[in-house]
Amino acid sequence: MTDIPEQGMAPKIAQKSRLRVFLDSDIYYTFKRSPVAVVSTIVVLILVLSAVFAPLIAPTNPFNPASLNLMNGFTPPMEPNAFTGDTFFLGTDDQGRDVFSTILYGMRVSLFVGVAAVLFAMVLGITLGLISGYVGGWTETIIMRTADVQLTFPSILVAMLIFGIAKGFTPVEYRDQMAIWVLIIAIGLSDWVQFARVVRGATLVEKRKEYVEAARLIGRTPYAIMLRHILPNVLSPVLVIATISLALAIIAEATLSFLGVGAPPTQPSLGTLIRIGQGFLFSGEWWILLFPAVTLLTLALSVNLLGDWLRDALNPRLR
Amino acid sequence: MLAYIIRRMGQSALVLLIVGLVAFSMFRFVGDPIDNMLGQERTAEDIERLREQLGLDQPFAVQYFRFLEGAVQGNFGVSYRQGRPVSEILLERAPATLELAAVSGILAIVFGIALGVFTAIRRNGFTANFIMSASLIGVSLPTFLIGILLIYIFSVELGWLPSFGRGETVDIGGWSTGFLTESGLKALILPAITLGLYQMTLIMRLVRSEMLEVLRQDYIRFARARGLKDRAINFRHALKNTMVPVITVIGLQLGAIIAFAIITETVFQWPGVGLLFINAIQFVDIPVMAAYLMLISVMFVGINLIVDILYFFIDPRLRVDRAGGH
Amino acid sequence: MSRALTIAALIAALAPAVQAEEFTWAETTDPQTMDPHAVNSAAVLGFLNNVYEGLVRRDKDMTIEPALATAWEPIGDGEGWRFTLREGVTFHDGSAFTAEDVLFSYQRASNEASDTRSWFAPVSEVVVVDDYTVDIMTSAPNPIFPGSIANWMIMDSGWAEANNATLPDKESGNYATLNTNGTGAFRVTAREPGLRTVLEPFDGWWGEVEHNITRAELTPIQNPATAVAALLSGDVDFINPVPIQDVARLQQDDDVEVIQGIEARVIMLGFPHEADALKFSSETTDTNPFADVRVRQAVAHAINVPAILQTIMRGNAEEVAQLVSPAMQGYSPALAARPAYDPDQARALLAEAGYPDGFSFGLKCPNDRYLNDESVCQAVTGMLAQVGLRATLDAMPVQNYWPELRADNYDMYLLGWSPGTFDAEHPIRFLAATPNEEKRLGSWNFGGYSNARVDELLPQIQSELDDATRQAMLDEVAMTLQDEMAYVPMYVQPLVWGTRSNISMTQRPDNFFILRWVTVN
Amino acid sequence: MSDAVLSIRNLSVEIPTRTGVVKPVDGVSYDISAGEILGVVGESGAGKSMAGNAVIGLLSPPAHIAAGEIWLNGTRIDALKGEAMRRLRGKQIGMVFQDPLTSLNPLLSIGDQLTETMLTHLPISRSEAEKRAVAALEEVGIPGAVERIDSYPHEFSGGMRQRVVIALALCAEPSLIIADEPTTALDVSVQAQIIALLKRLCRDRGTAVMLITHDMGVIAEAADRVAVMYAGRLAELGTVRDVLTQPQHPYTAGLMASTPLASAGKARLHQIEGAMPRLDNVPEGCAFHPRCEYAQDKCRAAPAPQISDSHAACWFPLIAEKVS
Repeated sequence: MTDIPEQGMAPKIAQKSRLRVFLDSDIYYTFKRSPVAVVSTIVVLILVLSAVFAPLIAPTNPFNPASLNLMNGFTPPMEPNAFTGDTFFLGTDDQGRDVFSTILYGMRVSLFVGVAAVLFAMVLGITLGLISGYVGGWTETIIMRTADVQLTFPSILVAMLIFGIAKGFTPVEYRDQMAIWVLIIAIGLSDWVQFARVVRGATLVEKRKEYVEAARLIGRTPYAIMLRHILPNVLSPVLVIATISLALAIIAEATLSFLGVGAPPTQPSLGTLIRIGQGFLFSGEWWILLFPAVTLLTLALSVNLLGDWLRDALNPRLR
Repeated sequence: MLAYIIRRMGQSALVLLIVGLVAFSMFRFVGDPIDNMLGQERTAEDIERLREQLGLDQPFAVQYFRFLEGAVQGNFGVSYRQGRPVSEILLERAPATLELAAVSGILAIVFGIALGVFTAIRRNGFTANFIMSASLIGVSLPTFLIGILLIYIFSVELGWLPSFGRGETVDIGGWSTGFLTESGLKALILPAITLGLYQMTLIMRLVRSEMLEVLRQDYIRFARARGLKDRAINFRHALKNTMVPVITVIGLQLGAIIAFAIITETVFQWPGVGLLFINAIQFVDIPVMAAYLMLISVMFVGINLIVDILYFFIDPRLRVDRAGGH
Repeated sequence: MSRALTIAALIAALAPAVQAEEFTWAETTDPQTMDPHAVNSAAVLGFLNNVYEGLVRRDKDMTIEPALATAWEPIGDGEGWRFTLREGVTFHDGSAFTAEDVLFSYQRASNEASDTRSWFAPVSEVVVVDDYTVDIMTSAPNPIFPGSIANWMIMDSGWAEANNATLPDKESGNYATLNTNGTGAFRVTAREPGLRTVLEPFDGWWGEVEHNITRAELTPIQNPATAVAALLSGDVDFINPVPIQDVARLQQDDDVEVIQGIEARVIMLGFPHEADALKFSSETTDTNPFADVRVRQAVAHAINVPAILQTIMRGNAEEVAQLVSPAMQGYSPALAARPAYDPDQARALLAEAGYPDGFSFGLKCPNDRYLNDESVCQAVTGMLAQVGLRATLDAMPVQNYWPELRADNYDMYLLGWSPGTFDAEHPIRFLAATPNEEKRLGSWNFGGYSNARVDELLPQIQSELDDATRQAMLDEVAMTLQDEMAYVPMYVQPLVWGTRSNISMTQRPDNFFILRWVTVN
Repeated sequence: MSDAVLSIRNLSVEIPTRTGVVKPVDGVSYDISAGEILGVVGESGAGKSMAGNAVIGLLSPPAHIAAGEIWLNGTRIDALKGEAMRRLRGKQIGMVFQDPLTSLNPLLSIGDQLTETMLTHLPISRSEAEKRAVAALEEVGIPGAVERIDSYPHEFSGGMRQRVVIALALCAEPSLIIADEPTTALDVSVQAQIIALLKRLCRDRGTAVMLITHDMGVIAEAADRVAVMYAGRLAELGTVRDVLTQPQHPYTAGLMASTPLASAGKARLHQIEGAMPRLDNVPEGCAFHPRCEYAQDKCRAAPAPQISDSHAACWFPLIAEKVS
């Protein structure tokens, strides 16, 4: 009595455009209904776009030292500088850099580091999670034991260790360019465990399902099975973790910068800007700290809120 | 259970060994301690002589082996900077960090669980939603910034609480405690909040999501169907089951608290091992750095062990040697 | 109103009785040892100046004045110096100070295990004439010797022997690392390294007491923002240093005062004189442009020092054209002018040297050594970029910085130099002399600058007794260094201290904090 | 109605969704008397469990009772809220869930769970509750109840756990038991034992039972009367004998024909064409008409009639001969 194809809307769905499908989906429906989700998405979009198009939006390029005029230093927001008469929307920092421009460019660095670190952690975590879940045995033991060891060690220390080691192995002349990549690897490496655990758990469940068994029986390689069959099933928890990790990575970058192992001051990230700005908290140049801090807060908060909403909407079991 | 603990100990020893190796390999890149130990008027000859004395001219493996040899006997060497046995310095500093971590940990656990349960039970209430959103602010700002802002508001502007240090301490059998003096307690407030806030948010969110998960379970529905009181369902049935996964994470978070104390201690000049570590990095005090990392790993391993043992008490399914079966 | 006044008066009357003479202060670093001969660093010597004393000491204006010696005179034609010791001086533990202690302290401080050994390089022998007379013989005439031993502190020989601390041990430490027994105005009553050090006045001190302190406590606070917060909230009475940017804010606060002075430390840029090629250039990899004096001059003209002082230093520093500040002995007033800020001339000089489009290179900089060092380097990077000198800035903590410089991993670097002797000879010996391991010359001359005439003049300067002749030679060296632009001196780092306004104290230009000049009002 | 333990009248449950209101239970009425077992049967999604949840007041929001009345022992309970409803649960209405593996709290011993339930509802001392707990376990046939009282759920097999669940549902002596697929998750060999146990206990105590199942075999075995549900509506209601041997609703007939037990000896099982409609897409008129081989225009136009004289909600009830 149940072997007949389901009646109803199924044939219609196939004809709809992908956009239509998305607009009709439950996700989009709950999304529309949640003002928090809508607002945070808009904020994230604005911030990401303005970071991506920073060279077009920013009045100056703060990464080009030749364009700076030191005499513009410490200009308050919207007030003309006492020496040069120049006015800056959000003021200038100690180097005479336009704070608005540094925030846009700094966000670029922060987002780049954050996204790249999360992608790195994701690829690493998913790969190791899939392998250990699917292959099992010694491979699994080694991978998951490593994960346990790393979990017992707080991410910030892991990142510091990796940063130290990587710095030592990098040839001196490349160190400056490498700083950002080292940062990405350091944060990414301290973050993969979560992905691996979730993916491994899901793989263990999926692997026993009949369709995977069937795929194996018709001779699909393990690689194809993992990629085509298991991976799509673990994407939604991975998406949620990735979102939350992104916020964490941005904060981690800021913290590492505070400890002096972050982005170089000539190419400041939001974290570096905050580190620089906190030195001016008592001196009255509040804008050097406040604006980057508010930007960081807004960015991290929106991403977090989005992740939170995604978690509820997709309702995965985050184990 | 004994066999289990012994196996865990074995694994822990391995972890320690690895941590030691990693830690040690890091030191080569932190910098050179020599310049800090010699004054402005040193010569290249002085540098060579000191390097030899400290064994820094030896290959890395030899240095590591020497370190392990000493560490096994509880001897972590002598601090380059202070010229005193490292174990003595660590013991002197440990109470400050442990007291701070304990207070922050308790704050984080108590408020984290309470708020997590509250937001899970009232999952659609206004207050719960507000707490959930507000809690995100706590994880969206770097810890150091929160600390600096707290100092600015409560010490500089309002003048209510001290801006740094531990206040007055009382020495009880080698353990210096800040719990017994008013200034000691006052000095604890800001650092403890700074340190505990992030972990509190994490625990709260975890408790909430686990609790929501548990509240969906059949046995909770069954408990409701038996007409049990809400309080019994939420706290006796749901919370207990929620705690099983939460305890692991809390264990890890306690470890993280001790590690994150590095930042809080730097901001508040809290005289604990974290500040010692940061200072050691600055002065390339290798013995202190190595001992700190070992100490931290030992603590983590210990915490994990305690967590594992706690499981035996909470989850009867793990008590396999208990009579029964089918 | 009158009631408020009464209460105020009451508080004023009560307060001093309770705590007014208790004094707390914070510095960035804790003195790493209590042994005056183990480590030659400002943090240690500055602090121990309150506990131990030398034969001579420096007054508020840095002039040498009697301390444990009441008088000194040259022996013969400069074979040495005879010091007459103060009688009736006792150490903190009550034992008497005699010539034996001076001899012991010489042996201890000049030992291989001691970091202060280089002070005694000119000394051939120390002879105890009687209990209160000591002859210090030098291998060559040494007119500045008394001034060079102001930080050589005298330790009690009996105490050191009894406690098995006859030699300093900075590797594993000994009794003297944690304990003190000096003759100074204060004695250490509690020492918790890295946490706090407590001082109390020494009742048996020989000098006249100016301070009114009953107890003083030093706490190291590493984070400058925390230190400023502690001063503003009244948790400490004094901090050193005050971050430059916070000076204005502290000045506005009625409860806090800022004491400013010019430090002895000159901040300069250094070059790889000996290198064959640049190490961090993307295109100029086969030659070393900085070997050309015109390039070095271009650097000097490209840097807008007044702008750096105006913004980053907030008007708290002064520009300088020599390796020493004007306050030092032997400074050459005639050579006070810095090369003018002139980007056009810089470009012209570069073109003349064959680099019309400039070149790229690496600039190394510490980020926790000098006041706002990293900001200054950033500004320098920007200014150099404007004339086509495209620097890649690599700023790092000081513990990584020195090894990097020793390994010649730089194309240009930032250096600060404070002459320990307060004499212009000092930087010549360490920075300008051709590096020579055996003669202990040029040990901080990373770039290997070498000029035969400077090398020739240095020993003459060291032994010349006539002030005018000596000054002429110093002038000549200063002129040579300026002409060859061996270094590009930029400014003299300011000293900025912050105190609560009820504290009065004297700031000494060497940045030593002398507790006996402090009064709590 | 007056002697019925449970009386449901025109019960409708609604769930508002983005595409409109869904009615998983739509105008259902039936009674259960003391000691009687009413089997509620239907495919998944037919609304049979939803009705049970509505009775015990455990509909998960946003599902809610939109219309109709529920009477328990002469008291109307559909409008009871929070605390008042809680007092009823366990005390007057017991419930048995499908999966005994997940119905028991893994962290509490079964003794704890039993005494806790009794102490919540009965004015007895703890020691008395513990005594009764042992008795309850013995009653459901747990061997060595005295020793097993402190055991944890994972130490029991599936069948034993379901016995524990039944003991829990009955321990406060409710007058109505809602058993929602109590045997579905169990091994076939154990199913019959559990059904027999349930039957015996309820008979002995005079407890009314709402036995929700999709398994006609279980109905035949245990129930006195049967209610057939289709797409949220009651299709047929009658004694087991009548419904099983002479189904009047074409759906029931199809259902019977597709059940191995009822069609024993037949060459091949019958199949009902199509599937039950999604609840947001229930057709006009009689919900079954698109699949009904006897459907007429009237079936397409007007909703099926209320169950009255005949025991089927059908415009054209089958007569006995039509059952092929």
